Amino acid sequence: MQRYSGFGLFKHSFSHHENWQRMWRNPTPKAVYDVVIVGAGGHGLATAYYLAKVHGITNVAVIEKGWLGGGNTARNTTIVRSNYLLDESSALYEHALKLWEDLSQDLNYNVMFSQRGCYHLCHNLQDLRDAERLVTANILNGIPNELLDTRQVAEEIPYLDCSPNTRYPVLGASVQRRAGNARHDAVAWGYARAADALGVDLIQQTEVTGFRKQDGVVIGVETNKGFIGAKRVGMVVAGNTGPLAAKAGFRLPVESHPLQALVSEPIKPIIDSVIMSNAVHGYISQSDKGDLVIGAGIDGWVGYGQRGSYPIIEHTVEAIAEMFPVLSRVRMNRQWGGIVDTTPDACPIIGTTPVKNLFINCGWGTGGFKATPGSGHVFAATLAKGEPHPLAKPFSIERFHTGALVDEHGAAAVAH
Amino acid sequence: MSQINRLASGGRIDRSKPLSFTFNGQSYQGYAGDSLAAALLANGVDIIGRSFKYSRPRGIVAAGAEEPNAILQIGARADTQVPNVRATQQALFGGLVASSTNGWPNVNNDLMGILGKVGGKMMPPGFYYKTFMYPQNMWLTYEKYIRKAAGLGRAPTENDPDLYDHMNRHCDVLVVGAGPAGLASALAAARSGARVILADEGEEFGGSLLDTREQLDGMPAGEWVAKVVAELKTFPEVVLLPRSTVNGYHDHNFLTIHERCTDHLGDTAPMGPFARPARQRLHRVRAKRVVLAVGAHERPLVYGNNDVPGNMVAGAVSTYIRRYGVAPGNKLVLATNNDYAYKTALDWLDAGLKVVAIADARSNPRGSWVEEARSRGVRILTGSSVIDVKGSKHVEAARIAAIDPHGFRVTSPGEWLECDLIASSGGYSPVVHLASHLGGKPTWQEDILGFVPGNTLGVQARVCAGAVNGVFRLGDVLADGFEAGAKAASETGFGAVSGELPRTEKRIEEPTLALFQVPHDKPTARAPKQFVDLQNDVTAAGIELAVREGFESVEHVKRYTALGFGTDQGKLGNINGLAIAARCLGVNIPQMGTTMFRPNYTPVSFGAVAGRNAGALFEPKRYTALQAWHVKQGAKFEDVGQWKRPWYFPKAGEDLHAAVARECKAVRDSVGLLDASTLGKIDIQGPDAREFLNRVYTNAWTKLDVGKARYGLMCKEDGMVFDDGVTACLADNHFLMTTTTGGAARVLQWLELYHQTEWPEMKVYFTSVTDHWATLTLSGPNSRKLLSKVTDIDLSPDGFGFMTWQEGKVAGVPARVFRISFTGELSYEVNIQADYAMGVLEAIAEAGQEFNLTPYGTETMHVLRAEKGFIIVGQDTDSTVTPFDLNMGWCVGKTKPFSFIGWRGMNREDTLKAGRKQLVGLKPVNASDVLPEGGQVVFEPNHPKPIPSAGHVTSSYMSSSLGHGIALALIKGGLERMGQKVYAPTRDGRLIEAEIVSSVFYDPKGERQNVV
Amino acid sequence: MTAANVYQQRPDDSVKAESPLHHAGFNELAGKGKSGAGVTLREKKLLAHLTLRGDSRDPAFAEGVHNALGLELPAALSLSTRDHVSLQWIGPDEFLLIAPRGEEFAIEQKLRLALGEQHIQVVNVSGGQTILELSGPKARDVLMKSTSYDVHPNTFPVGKAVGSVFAKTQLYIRHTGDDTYELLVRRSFADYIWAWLQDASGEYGLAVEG
Amino acid sequence: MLYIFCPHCGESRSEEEFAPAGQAHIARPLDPAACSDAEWGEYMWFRDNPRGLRHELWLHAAGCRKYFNATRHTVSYEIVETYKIGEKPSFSETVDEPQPQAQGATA
Repeated sequence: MQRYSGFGLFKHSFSHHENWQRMWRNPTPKAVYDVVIVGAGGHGLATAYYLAKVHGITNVAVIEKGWLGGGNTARNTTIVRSNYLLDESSALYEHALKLWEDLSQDLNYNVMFSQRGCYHLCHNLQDLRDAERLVTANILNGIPNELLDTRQVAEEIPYLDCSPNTRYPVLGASVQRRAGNARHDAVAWGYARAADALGVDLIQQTEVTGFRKQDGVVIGVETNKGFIGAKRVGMVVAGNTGPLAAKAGFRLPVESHPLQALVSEPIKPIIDSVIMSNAVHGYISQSDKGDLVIGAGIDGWVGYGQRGSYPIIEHTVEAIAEMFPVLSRVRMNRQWGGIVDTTPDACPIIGTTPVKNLFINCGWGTGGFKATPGSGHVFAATLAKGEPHPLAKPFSIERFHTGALVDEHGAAAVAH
Repeated sequence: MSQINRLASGGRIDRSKPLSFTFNGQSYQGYAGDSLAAALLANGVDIIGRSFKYSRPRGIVAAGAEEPNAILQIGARADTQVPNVRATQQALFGGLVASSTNGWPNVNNDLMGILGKVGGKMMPPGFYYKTFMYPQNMWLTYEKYIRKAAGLGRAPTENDPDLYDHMNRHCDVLVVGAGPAGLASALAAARSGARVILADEGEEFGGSLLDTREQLDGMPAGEWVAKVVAELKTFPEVVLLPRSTVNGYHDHNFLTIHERCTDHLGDTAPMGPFARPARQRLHRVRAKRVVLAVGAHERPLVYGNNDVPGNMVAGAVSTYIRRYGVAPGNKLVLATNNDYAYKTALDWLDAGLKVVAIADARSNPRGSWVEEARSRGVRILTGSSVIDVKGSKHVEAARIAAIDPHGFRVTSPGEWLECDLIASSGGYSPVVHLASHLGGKPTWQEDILGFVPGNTLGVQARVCAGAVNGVFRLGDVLADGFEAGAKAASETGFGAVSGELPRTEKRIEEPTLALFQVPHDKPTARAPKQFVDLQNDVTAAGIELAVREGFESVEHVKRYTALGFGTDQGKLGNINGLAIAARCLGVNIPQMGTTMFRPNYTPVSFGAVAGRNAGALFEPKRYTALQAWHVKQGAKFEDVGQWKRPWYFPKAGEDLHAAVARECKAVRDSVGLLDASTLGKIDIQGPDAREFLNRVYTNAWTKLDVGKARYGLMCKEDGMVFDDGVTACLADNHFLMTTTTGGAARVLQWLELYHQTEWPEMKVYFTSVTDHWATLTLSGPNSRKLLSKVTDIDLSPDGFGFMTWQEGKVAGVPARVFRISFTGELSYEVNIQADYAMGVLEAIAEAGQEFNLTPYGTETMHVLRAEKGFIIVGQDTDSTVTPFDLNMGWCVGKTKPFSFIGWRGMNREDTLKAGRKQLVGLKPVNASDVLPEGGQVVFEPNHPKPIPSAGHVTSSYMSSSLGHGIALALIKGGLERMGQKVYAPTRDGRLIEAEIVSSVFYDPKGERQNVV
Repeated sequence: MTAANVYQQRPDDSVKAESPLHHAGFNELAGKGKSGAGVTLREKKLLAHLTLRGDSRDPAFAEGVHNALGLELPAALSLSTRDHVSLQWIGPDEFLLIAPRGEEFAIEQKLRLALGEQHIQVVNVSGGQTILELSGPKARDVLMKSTSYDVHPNTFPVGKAVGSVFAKTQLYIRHTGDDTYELLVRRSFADYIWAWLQDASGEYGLAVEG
Repeated sequence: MLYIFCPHCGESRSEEEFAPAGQAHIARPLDPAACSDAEWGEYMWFRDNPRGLRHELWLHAAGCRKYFNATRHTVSYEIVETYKIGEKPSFSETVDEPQPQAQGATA
């Protein structure tokens, strides 16, 4: 792998950048792999990378019907945080956050992970109780989190309207200072490049059309370009989980909904951190390019169109203008939608499926991007060992039968 | 300063109305009718900004929405700043203040530019992925400088003084674009009698007809425009929206139109006859049919140093000459691959200026305009193109050489021609944005070398007309437009229309040659920079590099290079970029495909999207009938959902704690008054009402007699508590259900859901009466004495027992009075038709003076009920708590014949297992301690991290009645742990020790409500 | 008669009553402001409002209603009116009856008598809602700012009544005359709607009638 | 924004007036006690999630307050029919899947 560095850039500038190598190959698929991963989004690519790096399993293919990182990896609002309420979920996201902190160096690819802090605003007394619950839960789990009062919030977030005259005055906020943003595309490309360098085959423009089974055990995948054998198959296809699971012959407690987002035109720095409000219903950060990146809500119906309903955009923009009235004259440039696979408890499903040797990693809802390294790491272990990684265990499908949900959704409406 | 580039005559400007404005602190003058860009060009302003990455000087290149460079800061005051205004789309007004968004110390002498020149070599696409990684902790520092350098304009720093508005519109036919196709469309549709909306982004209708040299019926095209607009104004069902950009095409033919109502008049909206009107308005349109007559954007050619100020798109040059009377130079070089661009050379000649040469990439062009130029003596270099430009701050010369477009090479050394303006035209890209917002993929049309709108995925009823369809000849455009308008109207049920279209001139037009990036004698990576996306500094070499590094899909190229990510969303550059990537990959353009098109077509103010839903109107505030009285009593309010509820009633000098202590004492010692009107109330009638209650509540309702009331819990199918309340039996088939304040609407919806979908055979109806009844709660040992002063109801303990209700008059008003208690004290809830509640309240307050009747708010209510261990759903529960977890198994009818909602769910493996979190009381060991509400508690405070949580505190208060803190908490296996200790490690580092106790702290036997 | 609790909830007219917009002080505002306002607003307050539920597909129900009120059961999205009484279709089994102040008790008794043993519901909701009458040449424009329902007279002729979204809440709009509309507003939202209408009609001028 | 024909009101209204309520035709088991935990879990939470036609339950929240069903395509978002509770849909098979929205949408 051609090593990246500032010096390298300097050197290449003398040859007019004509000698940069490909970041990944375009391999011809082999007949059989130890592991086939379906879906080359961030999670799938991270899984492949950790399979090769941590478990030494390099006879791996990642099969992608479109282009690398072209699903939700390319469409999210790039927030990374681990301040989840419940022990099981915060452990998983904190595992991811720790990997994030070294990711650029690990991959030799700058994923621009910036720990600029993430605030959850509180607008009513129940918000304050929920924040206290969250913050103290995180502290017990060794995840620093703080609770600020209105005055502190006003000091730390300059243009936030903290006056008592707003419709829902800001009463405080929790802040995870280690949270922040990363550059979404770079995550997929960095993992892809690193996985490729370790021998993983990244097979783009190849669609999995079915699963070949023998005696109830999966032995490979059918694709539009022919059969590819596999000892184990991992399915990581956010936004297409239901249809693909149907092809494998099972149903999931998953619905796929549009999740919308929007950006402003690029402006000079004005928002320095990630600011989220559940009560007012909006969240915002500013990218390095200067765009205000704003997350909207989930549409209530199933939709694969990568677009949702306009009122959701309106409500979100209203919320942002309510929180930051100075942004009223700033202009919205572009809106889009991703497809999120939602589960009843807003937590993912990681582990075995009714089909032997077919493993699944899905249902991340709005939390997928921030989990990318952790998700890949535990799913790689799961695929390597044939049984769930300890951090993944609580997230089995069976919990929807026994009732042992990890109910982030119900316990506190803190999502995204 | 004089307008050096203003022509002596011509243009649609009003020379009698000069307007002053400033740009970068310098004063200039333009005319009414100018765009800001036209006025800047008229004044010879070359450099309007610096480029984003390399800090190169940039000038105006286009005249419309596709302009990538002239992105300016507008606004005279801190509160009226607008960042990133496209100067080509901003009408000039007197007093306009504009400035560049980049450049330090200023755009003409930019120090960053030097850095850009040196550092630029080290900034190929994606350079940031390859560096700034080491040392790891430096990234935030690097990033600080990257962020400072990035971004264009500045947000205002003070709140917007303007208003914004929404207008919902419906129509049979929405015509988007009022150029030739749109006007003809609108005319056809309007004549049929249809409801028509015609919207155009321009200051006036006409589009390309406002500056074309082509004539209609032998007259200037503008005269036909005026005639059509005049006719359209005669139809009452036609809505004309100039300055209105259709920005988003959403599902089921819903479109948004952004109207800039007053942006042409000044920074802020001028006062109207009654009030200040909206600065901008967002029209939310549902159209039965949409006619997209949105035209095409001319592409520039991509050649070396094509970003030096003085390089423009050919059509824009014509626009400035003919519409604004501005010629941005004297000596023109034109580079083209098509016939239409020759019009610019002819316009230039008509303005009395010199055309140095036309470089036509085609080998033997013979079209009518070509011949006209030839006949007027213009030098035409065929088989040639501009390959390089000289000049640092302005074009000084163009190098024209012979090229072989198919072999992608230069075939002659060429020559440098002195000039001060280079106009280029690489063909026309239909504006497929709106047509593609819903995912329909544009299809490549080889004959016009452009993408046209693709299929509509079945749902969207739209027609395309004119240039967007790849129809470019004016006569064909008009016919296409008229036909589209007639078709759209007839599809919505209107009759056929006819009409004569104006006569256009006959001429020979020859096809465009496929040329996008012009070859240079050096390989692209070593040639002078050939810009594809000017706003994002994306060059042809950058695209080559992306492909070389493995970014082969169009989305990858876009994302790696930032092609098309600017505020112009790549209107000029995308097709050129695509063509370059296709060339590098050895595929054709349709194989590459396009990136996705998303709203907005052009940016929209957040204010306009929010409309009037801002400030005080951001969300409804709901009030009870007694609001005025609460305000008079000095209440502080708490937001509970949309309700404003009195939180506490402080007296002078009191804080929350003092006020609550006083209010609690008043209730415990004498009598307090609570406005409980916000509780949800549902009137339920029907012979199956009782059975329905059996199914939706966890407890049994079969035996509740008329006149009695009962508390009930509701669960979802998973067995988790989701609401509670008291329901009274008013008559055999008649019940009044109460719900939590926040749950009122969802409980009613949930009842309807089960009734309508699962049990439609049950004879029962539900109607909300939340707003009809006002509820005044009198609570405390003196409540009976007080109430008896104002009622004729027999309040004796025997005549009016606990959990029963009575009818009678209170303060002369018919009332239903319920004897139920949420405080543990003797309590009466007086329900009155809300219209009469204020009078009743005043009478009670008057009568209550002798008992020190004290109004109390939600905080005191919470303390009093917590002392009694009464839960608040949503505070002491989340959606993971069963009735058994709450130690409320007494409220579950375990033997009810029908498997009520929740029963199966609360009997699953996980809901039955030991060690679930259960609701208990916590009593701090130190009487003065109050546990933080919401905080986690642990069994083993000294356990190394992670410390296992024992549960969390759901409610916590200082109980003045008991003299110590009290709390309710959900503790793992709590009910089995009575007497054990838990510890709350607080955020400020203290450790509060508490004992697990019964959740009923006060009057555990419940005797106080039976006080005589 | 169904086993329901029916009683006179309204005191006589001598008792102080405050309609949902009492605090807005329409009487004091009336006649103030610039002339030539495009929109006129008044509260038709303290009327009798009754929700009537029953199966509209059952002829006996329609007959009973007719017997009691002398009104035909309105078809979907329409309004039957006779003298000062109107009956509005809310849903296939739900109707809203509005009558002069104080008549609700007698009407409920009449309805229950006429509908006999049928499964119905009659609920007095008089205290929970009010009618705001919006009129004038710009009234329709104000509606267009507020609701996504198509209020053009072709689709919303006089005599039609629809439930829809309005600003950030929901209400019923009744088209009662050429330039005249009634908004059926829930009490707790009345202040919000009042604030909204002042804002939305600002540019046209708003006159208030007491 | 969807435009939905309410079968009770008899006209199309903007989506803002409606609330989606999940997959249609999920009947509550008549004898919950006879369901295993797994079966009860499936009743509560496991749903069809197709790319194609789906039967959905909607509430006309701001209008007639009635629930009804809709058959809607989850990719094109086209609503091919709405019908009252208790009625059967006329469309059920998955119609031809429209082409992918994105240039090579993700796997």
